[in-house]
Amino acid sequence: MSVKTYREAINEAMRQEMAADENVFLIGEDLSGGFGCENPGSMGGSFGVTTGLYDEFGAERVVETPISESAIMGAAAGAALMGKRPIAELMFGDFIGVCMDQVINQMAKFRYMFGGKSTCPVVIRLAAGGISGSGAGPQHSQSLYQIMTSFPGLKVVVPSNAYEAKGLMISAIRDDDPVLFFEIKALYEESCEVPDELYEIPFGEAAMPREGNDVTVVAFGQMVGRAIEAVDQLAAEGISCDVIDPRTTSPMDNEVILESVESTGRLIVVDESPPRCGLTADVAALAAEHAFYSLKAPIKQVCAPHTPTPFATELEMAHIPSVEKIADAIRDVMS
Amino acid sequence: MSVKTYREAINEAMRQEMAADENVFLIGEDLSGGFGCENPGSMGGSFGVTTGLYDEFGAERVVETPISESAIMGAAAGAALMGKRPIAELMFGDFIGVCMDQVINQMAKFRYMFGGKSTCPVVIRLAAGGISGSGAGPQHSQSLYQIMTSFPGLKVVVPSNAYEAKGLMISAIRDDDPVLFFEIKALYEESCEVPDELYEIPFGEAAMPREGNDVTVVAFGQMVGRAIEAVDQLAAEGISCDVIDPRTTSPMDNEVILESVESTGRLIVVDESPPRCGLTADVAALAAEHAFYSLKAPIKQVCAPHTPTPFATELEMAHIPSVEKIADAIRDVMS
Amino acid sequence: MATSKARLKKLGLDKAKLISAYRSMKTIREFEERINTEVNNGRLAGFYHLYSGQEANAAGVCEHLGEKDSIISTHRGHGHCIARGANVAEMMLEMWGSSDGLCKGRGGTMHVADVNKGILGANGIVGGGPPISVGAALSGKMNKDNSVHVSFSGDGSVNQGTVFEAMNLAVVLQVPALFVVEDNFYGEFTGRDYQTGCDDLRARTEAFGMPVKKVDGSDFFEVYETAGEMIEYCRSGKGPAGLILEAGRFHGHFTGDPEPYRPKGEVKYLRKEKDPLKKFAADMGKTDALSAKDLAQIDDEVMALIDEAVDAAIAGPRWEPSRINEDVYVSY
Amino acid sequence: MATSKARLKKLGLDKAKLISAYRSMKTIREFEERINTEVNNGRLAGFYHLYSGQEANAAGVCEHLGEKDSIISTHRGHGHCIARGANVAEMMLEMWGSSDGLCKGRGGTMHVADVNKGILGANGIVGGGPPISVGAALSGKMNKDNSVHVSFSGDGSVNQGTVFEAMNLAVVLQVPALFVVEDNFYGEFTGRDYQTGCDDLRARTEAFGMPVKKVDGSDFFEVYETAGEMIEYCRSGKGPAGLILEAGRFHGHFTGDPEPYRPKGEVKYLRKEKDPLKKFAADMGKTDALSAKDLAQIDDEVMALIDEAVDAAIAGPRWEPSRINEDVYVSY
Ligand SMILES: Cc1ncc(C[n+]2csc(CCOP(=O)(O)OP(=O)(O)O)c2C)c(N)n1
Ligand SMILES: Cc1ncc(C[n+]2csc(CCOP(=O)(O)OP(=O)(O)O)c2C)c(N)n1
Ligand SMILES: [Mg+2]
Ligand SMILES: [Mg+2]
Repeated sequence: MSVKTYREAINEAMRQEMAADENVFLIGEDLSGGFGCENPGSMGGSFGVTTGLYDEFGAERVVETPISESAIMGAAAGAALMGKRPIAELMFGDFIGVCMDQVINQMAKFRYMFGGKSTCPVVIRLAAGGISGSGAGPQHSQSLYQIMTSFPGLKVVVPSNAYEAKGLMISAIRDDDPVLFFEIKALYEESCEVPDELYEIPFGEAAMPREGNDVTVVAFGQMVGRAIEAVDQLAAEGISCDVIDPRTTSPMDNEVILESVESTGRLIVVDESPPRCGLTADVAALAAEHAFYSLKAPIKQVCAPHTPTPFATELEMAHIPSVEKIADAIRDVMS
Repeated sequence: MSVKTYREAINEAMRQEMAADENVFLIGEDLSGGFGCENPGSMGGSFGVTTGLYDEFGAERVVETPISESAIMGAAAGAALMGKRPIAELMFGDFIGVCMDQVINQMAKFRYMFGGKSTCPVVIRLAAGGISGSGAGPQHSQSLYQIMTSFPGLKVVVPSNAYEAKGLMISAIRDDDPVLFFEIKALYEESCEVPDELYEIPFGEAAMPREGNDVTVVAFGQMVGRAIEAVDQLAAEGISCDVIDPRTTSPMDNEVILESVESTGRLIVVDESPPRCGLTADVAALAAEHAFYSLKAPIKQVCAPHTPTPFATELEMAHIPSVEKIADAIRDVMS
Repeated sequence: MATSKARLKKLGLDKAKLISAYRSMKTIREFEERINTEVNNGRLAGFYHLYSGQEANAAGVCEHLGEKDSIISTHRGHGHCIARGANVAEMMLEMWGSSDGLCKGRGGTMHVADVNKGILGANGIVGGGPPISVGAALSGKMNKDNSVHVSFSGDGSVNQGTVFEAMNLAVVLQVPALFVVEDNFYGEFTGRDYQTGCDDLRARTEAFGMPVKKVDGSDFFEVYETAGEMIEYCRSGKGPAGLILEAGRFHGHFTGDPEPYRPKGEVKYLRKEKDPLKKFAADMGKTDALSAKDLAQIDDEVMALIDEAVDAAIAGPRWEPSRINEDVYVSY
Repeated sequence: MATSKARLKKLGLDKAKLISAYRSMKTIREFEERINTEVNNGRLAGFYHLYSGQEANAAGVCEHLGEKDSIISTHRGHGHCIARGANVAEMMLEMWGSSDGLCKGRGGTMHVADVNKGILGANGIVGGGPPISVGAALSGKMNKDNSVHVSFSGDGSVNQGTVFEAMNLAVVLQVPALFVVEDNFYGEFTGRDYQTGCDDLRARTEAFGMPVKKVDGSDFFEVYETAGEMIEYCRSGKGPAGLILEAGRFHGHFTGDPEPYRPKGEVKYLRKEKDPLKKFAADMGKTDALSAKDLAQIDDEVMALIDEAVDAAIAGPRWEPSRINEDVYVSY
């Protein structure tokens, strides 16, 4: 056990799994840098997550590619059908638009449409979400896990801290289905205690970082930390909340959410994506159907406005739900 | 006024708008057929929707392309930025995976990220949805309007009959934003009275084909007809329902939905897509937040199971919500 | 090129191999013609992209493939799958959507697959296959198993961005991927010369950095010879290669296509002069490599196989709708 | 090629045009260097892809463009936008995210655009631009206005499927689209020779069915001459064309890139031997077309412009967060 950043935790999970299983390999752009020029391996990925893996495993296991995301995703799918366990990096998750077909129409559907006779164990890594003050702009800030959650056949992982990131990455690599692993860019530098050894966090099991009686707060990714902060503030006002971090959005731990809502009677759902057809609506609808008779107050969705992520700092900050907004929503359903 | 099919209604809308505005043009694959071989214009589109337009407007206004959807969508976006009003056909809506970026990251974001100074009046036509017994299979049956509804900057249209199809297509062509026009394949042959002249149906205004007191049924596209059928059957059992057809999912007519729920106190939402992060959840969450105190029963979502659309007839029929399933859900919330 | 005894010898085509090749082509033909008949007589619903006329492409390539090799196919996929050894009876069950079908009836005509046999699937997305084939080839390279991985694409599909990306990636990674382009003159209802802007598709493909050859796809021996060369090139570790095969389709783009875009008499001409089976049979006559009796016997066996398969498919077990959720990891 | 008076004359580069070209390049250089400084000194947040070293590409192409023409750019877009005439003060406001910015501060560095001036935007998606440019060219062809539409792409981007599709579509539709590929040896941290499998990118591009030339992008006159030729080709209705311009970037891929992947001394060499501004100035000295004083005066004007722009940007009006919903058609 030692303190590791979110970035280091993902790196360690990949390194340990690559060492344990020679079928695991990485494929993507600039995973190590320096190919076709000086010092291969000198960069370690656009976000530093793949640092050192080229040095340890070489070019056969860290496969550098041209800027051709459809070919990358297709190649991962094909290698997986043949028994490999590729980890394909998309860099910014926003780029999925150029290779969506390989994910939604190919890998997602293979197992089902091929009669359950084949598996496609691909992990796709996507850096996601806004960072307040980063100025990454409209095409480099989206957190598209809600989109991918819509597609049957995909599993979708959204770790909210370094401990989760490692355990979920290990589960993702060992999983026989295509897994979209969303890395929250704003969390790369965040750290916590992370076991040194290999461990799995099973899919479909939520975490509950805070327990309380009055309100259930379900939050995703970057919003988990903010929800915890809001809830901790509200303790002073005598409001106590469950905070639920689903960790995987597909499959999702409906039971824990429903149990909590049944006990608190109030639900807030928080995500940094815009509101339409999103996870906040998804969880709200779940409760409105299956925990209806326990509900004491309207279900509140706290999310981004229905706009692209703007560049200007003031707007970017306003786009991502703040601790205050979450706290206000909780107060609202308590009044 | 005369009886026209859904297909004819769309065709007529395009023809009349092309005649009225020389900036309107079509671009896509096999819109007319016969290019580079015999009898250009002899096919009239993969679903017959563009029949006759080549004969009337020629190759300059009916632009045939290679099988290159990213280039088609990009070209439409570029022409639109320059002042044209392209109608780009995607054929099966499932193909959006190969050109998603041009839609979600380019056209959707131009107006906002370019400071509100430019418009991108593209209409994208997508044939959508399952047809019971068609055997179109997993990659040719999806109705992805829920996905596109998620993206700020896109407008999304889902006409449920020929009258709507014509009026909404005319509004789509005249709209200054990118519009995804989902054509429900199962409805192409359905017909009703459609005015011969040009008329607009404004976006964000729902239709209410049935009015009642007990339950609000919101249904999309192909499901509108089935919802009406279910509701008409239930009249015999003394149950009366509002049926709401939002017609456009972005913008969506929240007011009409909420007013209805406030008066009935019960809500069923019906769509043929799988359940996660879909329109059924979106509408349910809307009501659970803004009409909570009127609700008398759990909000039911009637939708496809969380699977790709299977080929086998029995499974395909089970995938698309049936009249019976809708009726059962209504009975359920009444009991 | 006229086929001679000497040529057969040079190509290593002994009697067993010739029988295998002819059986493969004949099975494809009868499978497709029967589908067409069943659609026309109303016993089979849906739309089907038939491969009749292009049989030598699939057979000429797949006859070279071994256990570790793979193929990936297109919307017009029945022929490739049969040539690669898919179970024909199970394929027919699949056409009818039986739960005993090769894909349990869930995929249907456009998704016939048997990954364990190296058939990575027909594919409903134009250009969907080649990137996946590059991944299969990458895995072969990693395994150092001398395997070759073949993607089939149509002349229309080669303008899809995914196909270009796949070719470049294959060259960059130097993987054993063979890109077979089947030129049947049309993509849907549009002529190839309209869709592909350049005058020379072979040269454009070669410009990606791999050798590409083009031959007459109606001639099994031409295909077999050149495919053999290109496959050998890939197998020996030299990187990817391309092969363009020209052969027209006897049917429309799909069953029910009225084909107003085709020149009058084109299909008649193709059936008369460019029928891969007729040409093969004629070559057998000329070289005495297989007798008329040999061929007739195969014909009979194939007919019987198809007849039985159709009967079994029509009588095949159907799905219980409540089991729709199986084989997706999670159900709601 | 050494530049002579005769050559300037042949190219039609009179004094006014030379001043315009130099001012354009100098403005780009100072804009970029100043951004770099402001990032380093902490007054500007975010990451920026700087264009220093490639100025002659943008200027040499854009100096040929008129009112009806358009360009579309990349993530490394400041230079193209300046060369095409974007308002520099408004661009600087955009860098700081001011509500008075060219895009009201909503787009930022990667989305600088001014569609009314024919600047269809910098673009954060590699390969996003060329398909859009083909559409602009199609509209030009429909309008019969003899316009030309230029897309800029990097050497890394040319392997993106969208770029191939755009090139083929442009050839099929015979539209006036010029595909400019800026070869600065790297895509991010990877060398171009690794990413592009073939040995000859020019030939590969030409194989799509259009003429393509390659010249030294550090030499304004080379770029200007060949760009002129290619633009004239497009303008005259002959269809699309390509132009590959080789010029290294002086900075990292983005501000803050430690650049361990570049050979020692490469940037030093580029700055010394391949600086488009130095080379231009030297040519002016040789030909006496512009005097040292002329150049110094432009330098001063540009410096003043940039200084003012930065001051104004830092002091520029900021957004009221509640107005975040403006300019999206619907708000929730
Ligand atoms: C991405 C995508 N775009 C369009 C289609 C529709 N479509 C199916 S087959 C086809 C033509 C393919 O032509 P070609 O590659 O020559 O194959 P052929 O049908 O001639 O065998 C088209 C456009 C599709 N299935 N997928
Ligand atoms: C679709 C997509 N993939 C990857 C990236 C990340 N990315 C940004 S710039 C770049 C390199 C581009 O190289 P090149 O085209 O040579 O342009 P240069 O940076 O050299 O000007 C990459 C990979 C992106 N922005 N979009
Ligand atoms: Mg074809
Ligand atoms: Mg570059």
